[in-house]
Amino acid sequence: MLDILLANLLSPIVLAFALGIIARLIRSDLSFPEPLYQALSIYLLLAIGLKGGAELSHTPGAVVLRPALVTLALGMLTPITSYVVLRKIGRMDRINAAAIAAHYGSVSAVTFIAAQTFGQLQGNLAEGFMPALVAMLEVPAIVVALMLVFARSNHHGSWREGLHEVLAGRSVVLLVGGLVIGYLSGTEGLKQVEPFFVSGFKGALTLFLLEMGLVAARRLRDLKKVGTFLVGFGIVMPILHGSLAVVLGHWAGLSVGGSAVLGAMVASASYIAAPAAVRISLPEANPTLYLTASLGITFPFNLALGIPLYFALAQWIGG
Amino acid sequence: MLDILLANLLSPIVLAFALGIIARLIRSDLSFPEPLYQALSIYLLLAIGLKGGAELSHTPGAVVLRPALVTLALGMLTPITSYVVLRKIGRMDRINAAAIAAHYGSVSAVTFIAAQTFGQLQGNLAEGFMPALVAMLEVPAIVVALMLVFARSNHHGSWREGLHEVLAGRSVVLLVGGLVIGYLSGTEGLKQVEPFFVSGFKGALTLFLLEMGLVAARRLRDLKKVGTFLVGFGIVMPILHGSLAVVLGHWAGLSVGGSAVLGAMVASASYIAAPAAVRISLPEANPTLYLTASLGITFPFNLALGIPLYFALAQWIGG
Amino acid sequence: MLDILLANLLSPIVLAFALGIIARLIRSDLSFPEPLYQALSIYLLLAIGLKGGAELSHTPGAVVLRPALVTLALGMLTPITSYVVLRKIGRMDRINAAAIAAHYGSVSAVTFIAAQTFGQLQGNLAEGFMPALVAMLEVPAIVVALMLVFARSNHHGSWREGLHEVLAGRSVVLLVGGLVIGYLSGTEGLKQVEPFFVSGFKGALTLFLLEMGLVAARRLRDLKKVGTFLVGFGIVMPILHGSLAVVLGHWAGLSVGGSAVLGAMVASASYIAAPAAVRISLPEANPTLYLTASLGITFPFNLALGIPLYFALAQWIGG
Amino acid sequence: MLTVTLKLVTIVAERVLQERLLRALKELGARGYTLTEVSGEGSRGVRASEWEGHNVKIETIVSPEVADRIIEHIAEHYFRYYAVIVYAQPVEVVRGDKYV
Amino acid sequence: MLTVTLKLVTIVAERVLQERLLRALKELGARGYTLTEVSGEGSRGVRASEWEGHNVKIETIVSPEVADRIIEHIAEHYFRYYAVIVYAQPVEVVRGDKYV
Amino acid sequence: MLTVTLKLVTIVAERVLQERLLRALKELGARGYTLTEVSGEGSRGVRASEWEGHNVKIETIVSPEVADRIIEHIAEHYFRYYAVIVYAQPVEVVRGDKYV
Ligand SMILES: Nc1ncnc2c1ncn2[C@@H]1O[C@H](COP(=O)(O)O)[C@@H](O)[C@H]1O
Ligand SMILES: Nc1ncnc2c1ncn2[C@@H]1O[C@H](COP(=O)(O)O)[C@@H](O)[C@H]1O
Ligand SMILES: Nc1ncnc2c1ncn2[C@@H]1O[C@H](COP(=O)(O)O)[C@@H](O)[C@H]1O
Ligand code: NA
Ligand code: NA
Ligand code: NA
Repeated sequence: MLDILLANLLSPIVLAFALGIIARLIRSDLSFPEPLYQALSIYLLLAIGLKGGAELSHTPGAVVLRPALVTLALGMLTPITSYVVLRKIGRMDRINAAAIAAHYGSVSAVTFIAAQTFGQLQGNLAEGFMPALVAMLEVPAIVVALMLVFARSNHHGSWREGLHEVLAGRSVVLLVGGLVIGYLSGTEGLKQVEPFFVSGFKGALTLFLLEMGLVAARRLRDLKKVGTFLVGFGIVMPILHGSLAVVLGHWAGLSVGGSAVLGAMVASASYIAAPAAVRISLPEANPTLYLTASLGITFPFNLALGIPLYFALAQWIGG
Repeated sequence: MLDILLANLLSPIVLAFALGIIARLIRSDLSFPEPLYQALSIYLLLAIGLKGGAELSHTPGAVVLRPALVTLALGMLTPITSYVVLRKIGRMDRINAAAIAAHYGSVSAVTFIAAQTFGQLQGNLAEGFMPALVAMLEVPAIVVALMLVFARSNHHGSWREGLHEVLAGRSVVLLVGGLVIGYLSGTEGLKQVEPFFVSGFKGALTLFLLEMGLVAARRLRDLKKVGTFLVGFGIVMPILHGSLAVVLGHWAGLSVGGSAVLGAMVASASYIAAPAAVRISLPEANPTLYLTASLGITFPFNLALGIPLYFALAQWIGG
Repeated sequence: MLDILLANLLSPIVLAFALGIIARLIRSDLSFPEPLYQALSIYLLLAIGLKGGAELSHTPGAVVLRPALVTLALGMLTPITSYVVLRKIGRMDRINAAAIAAHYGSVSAVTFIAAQTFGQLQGNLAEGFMPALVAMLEVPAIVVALMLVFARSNHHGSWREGLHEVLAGRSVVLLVGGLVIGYLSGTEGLKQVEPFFVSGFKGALTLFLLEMGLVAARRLRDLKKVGTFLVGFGIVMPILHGSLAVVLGHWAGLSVGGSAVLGAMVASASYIAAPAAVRISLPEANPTLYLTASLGITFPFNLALGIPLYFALAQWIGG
Repeated sequence: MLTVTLKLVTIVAERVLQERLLRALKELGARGYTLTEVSGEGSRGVRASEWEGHNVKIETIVSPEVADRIIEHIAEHYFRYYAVIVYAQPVEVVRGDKYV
Repeated sequence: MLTVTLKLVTIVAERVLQERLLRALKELGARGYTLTEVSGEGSRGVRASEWEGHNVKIETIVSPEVADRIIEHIAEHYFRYYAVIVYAQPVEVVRGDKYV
Repeated sequence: MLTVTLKLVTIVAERVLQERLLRALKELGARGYTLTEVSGEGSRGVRASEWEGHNVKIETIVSPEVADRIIEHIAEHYFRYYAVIVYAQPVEVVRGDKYV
């Protein structure tokens, strides 16, 4: 376990994330121009879609079915467990609880990528079709969480605009679009773009995590504002959700790598798709709460400690 | 023929273009930051220049001569045929006819690249020096088309500024500059930058076509405004010009791949160099007409159907 | 010697620099969007840091010690020699002399990269830990040069803000950060990001030098304003400093490639870190003088003639 | 040159509102707008974007009546929950009928 | 602080005109300008760029006479065929002689 | 809608000054600002950046007294050595207390 942890902490992507945080702490003028951030995220999302799609094109449907159902079920369940914990234990008002639940039910693509990459290095390759599961996990939780509010009351925000924001949002379009392109053009098609989308991937991810560190560092300033409960929530909830997902993934027939990556996905909290949808649909929810929790607490936790933990657990169960 | 067509339609670059169009249709917020578009086009133009130049450096002049003369001749002829068709059959006024003729005489570098890439996959490699022909095809048509207006009348727009706009425009500078660098530094020089400029090429092109799809979709809205004649013109004219170029290319000694790529080049309509020059020189021409025709009709047509057509024709003649 | 020179002048990176200058001279609209420039410089600095750090991780400390001490010594000496020459021979006022001395004492990362790349092609590989020396050379000279002013007088500019500007400036953060990441994750870690950060390097550098040409061309316009003395200074001083560094590098045990690269580093003048620090600390210094000298004279000189010269010298001494 | 005095209304808002604001402007009678990507700080520290601080500035030249309508609309719908400011200035334009 | 009232002239135009407009400003007596990349919509939907909607905004502080000259020049040369608007506002500046 | 007239102060300065100017604004009493990346030319041709011509434009809505303080501060500290201009205009805002 300890050597898994160390291997993770000394990987270029985790170190790059740390460099980003440090750069901000020493008030460096290092910053990524916004177009570079956008370019990297377009690239990363399309790349994982393409690879996943090409893989799907030669995977029998039966193999994917059970993992897909498990993923969907978790996508419906985790926003509800999050909501209940926030309301009952955290004594949070309904709106903010639902807003945070939407984030923790949905998924962070970068956490997924980091987990997959970590698995590769450990020799615990996840199934190639995992990106399809990411696409499935992204949307339902946000819908469920918003329903928790809109089902009860007539409400300011716009439910339909929020939904459109997720469904036609760039992360879903790129991921699903990449999956379809990869599926249709197949392994042969992927080979043409391999040097760009596959070989360059980990380096681009390193650069992206440097930027993530710069952004997350700004959220760290707000840690005090959000209170101890939310800090604890941002660490404990991922462990619970992640462990459950590892177990269910194993049960659904995923490999050790696959279950661990599913664990990381389910444990992760969205900070791109969910915030945009929630801001539109639940404008009165406080962004400091949900952004700080997902980006300032859960993301760094998963990146540094969570991912090795889910792998250790998956190994223990399935290895 | 049908399998050539299908192979083309299922290539990652065509699918990426389609994804861009769909993203716009579903009103996704996916968009490329302008600097990314510029970076990709700088990269693509310089890359094809470099490859072409390195190839030229070990090609005997005699081999290039006839294809070059054919290209120049087509660059003078196609704006005139376009102009005559627009005036006589389309009953278009002189200014708009000349503006559109400038676009259809000139060349779209992306169509060229797509054709070349398609040839590679089909095992019908075009000659390595084709990029030099692209550079030759870009400028003359615009000059000829502007002369059709300026020869007759004293005129608002600035002829010299328009010409400078093409000659010193970034697409000519990058293409010709790349050719010269490639030529001077030779195969040895190219090898140093190969992983960046050669291996990454098709992936970068895929990304670029996604963006092209986003842009072209905006032009599709204007299809109704431009009328049936121009829609027909944007499909029939490329077929005629392209077929002529395939035949002449074959006659000039080009391989099957080379003739087909020449066909695609000549069939294509410019949407970067020509619009800038025409806007300056013929401000009273209606941009909706020439941009919609070249970007909304001819580019997608060539990408999806034209390129396989020119290859089928070249095969039939020369194979 | 002549063939070394020719090989250098015909390398893609030097030709790309020339293309940038020419594009500006013919008033082309070619320009790099600022985010692309920033992206490339983030990439290049991080990449050389990573490679250097991975190399350091398996280099015995004893091997690095003497070259490091020599580098530090040169970083203290060269601003002083520059200052004295500017004051005594150039009759320049104290403020401008110190400002220029800060630039010539510090280092241009791009010149370093170009020299290292040139060595690779010549088969005269420099030591892998050279990037660590670049990081060491960047800061001291600026401190020394500012002290020459601040030691004597109470002064407008802010000494501490200027220092923070260098130490937490993005070039130092990326270079040192890259070194640390490379060192901690080692050769194994570097391998993961190799296709992105190592294979793509020379191509990205070519693109960057095209942009450098565009920028340097703007400085060339100011050549007349700065006077003959400064033009001479910008050529002679690098030769003197560079030759001294080659000799000392050889003495410190560096290989032929290593001494030559050290020569190029010491000969080079900063145009990113130093200008920012000097503008804050010595606002009354004239930017036209220091920017034109370092970017308009010394950078092109080193790129085209200086680098082959230092290699020829290193070969002659150590080969 | 014959100039007319109209109102330049400027809105600075968090980016997530861009589409809605532009739609609202059109409905309220604006005939055009100019949009700039800006950043900024005000009383609200954070917004729904990992890119906190990134805002859009929307400028539109309109008649005084339309200006009032726009300001009222924004005050009513957005002031409470969103990071947004709005202000107006008189400007002299030529071709006054282009904007009304 | 002694302030003077001058004119701030703002031009929003399609990007292809940038070079020409800056040259014209200089010739008409402007001593400086500030340029912003913007996008926008108005009465003309399309322009000569695959990047429709991308405009430049040019702001220049000038004396009232120069302001009139600039507005007239633009109305005469660009209103007919190009996507361009121009407007003027009074501004208070210090160091008034810097701008005239 | 109840509007109040305040001052919009605009500063255009070379980028190296950004951090200092924002700090100064806060100290002088500004409650917010909007920042745009711009380029420009004026009487000083060159500045300390390979990116000559790149400036920031900082706009802040403040009370007339704070506006005066800002203009004075900038005139005193930056006019001599740096590329910077500053100007002020009256603007009508709603929620006037937000800015003072
Ligand atoms: N006093 C001000 N002057 C100029 N811009 C402001 C001011 N206050 C707020 N802003 C802008 O309006 C946005 C939203 O303001 P707020 O709702 O106060 O956070 C900020 O991000 C700034 O871009
Ligand atoms: N009413 C308006 N308010 C603000 N900006 C406008 C307005 N009308 C036009 N513009 C800007 O001026 C550009 C050219 O306008 P037009 O010639 O009407 O297409 C547009 O793209 C907008 O950026
Ligand atoms: N007359 C002017 N109108 C608008 N902006 C100006 C003017 N003069 C200077 N500027 C802006 O202020 C910056 C600094 O001006 P300067 O100190 O004159 O070089 C320039 O780069 C321009 O962006
Ligand atoms: Na989750
Ligand atoms: Na053509
Ligand atoms: Na030096």
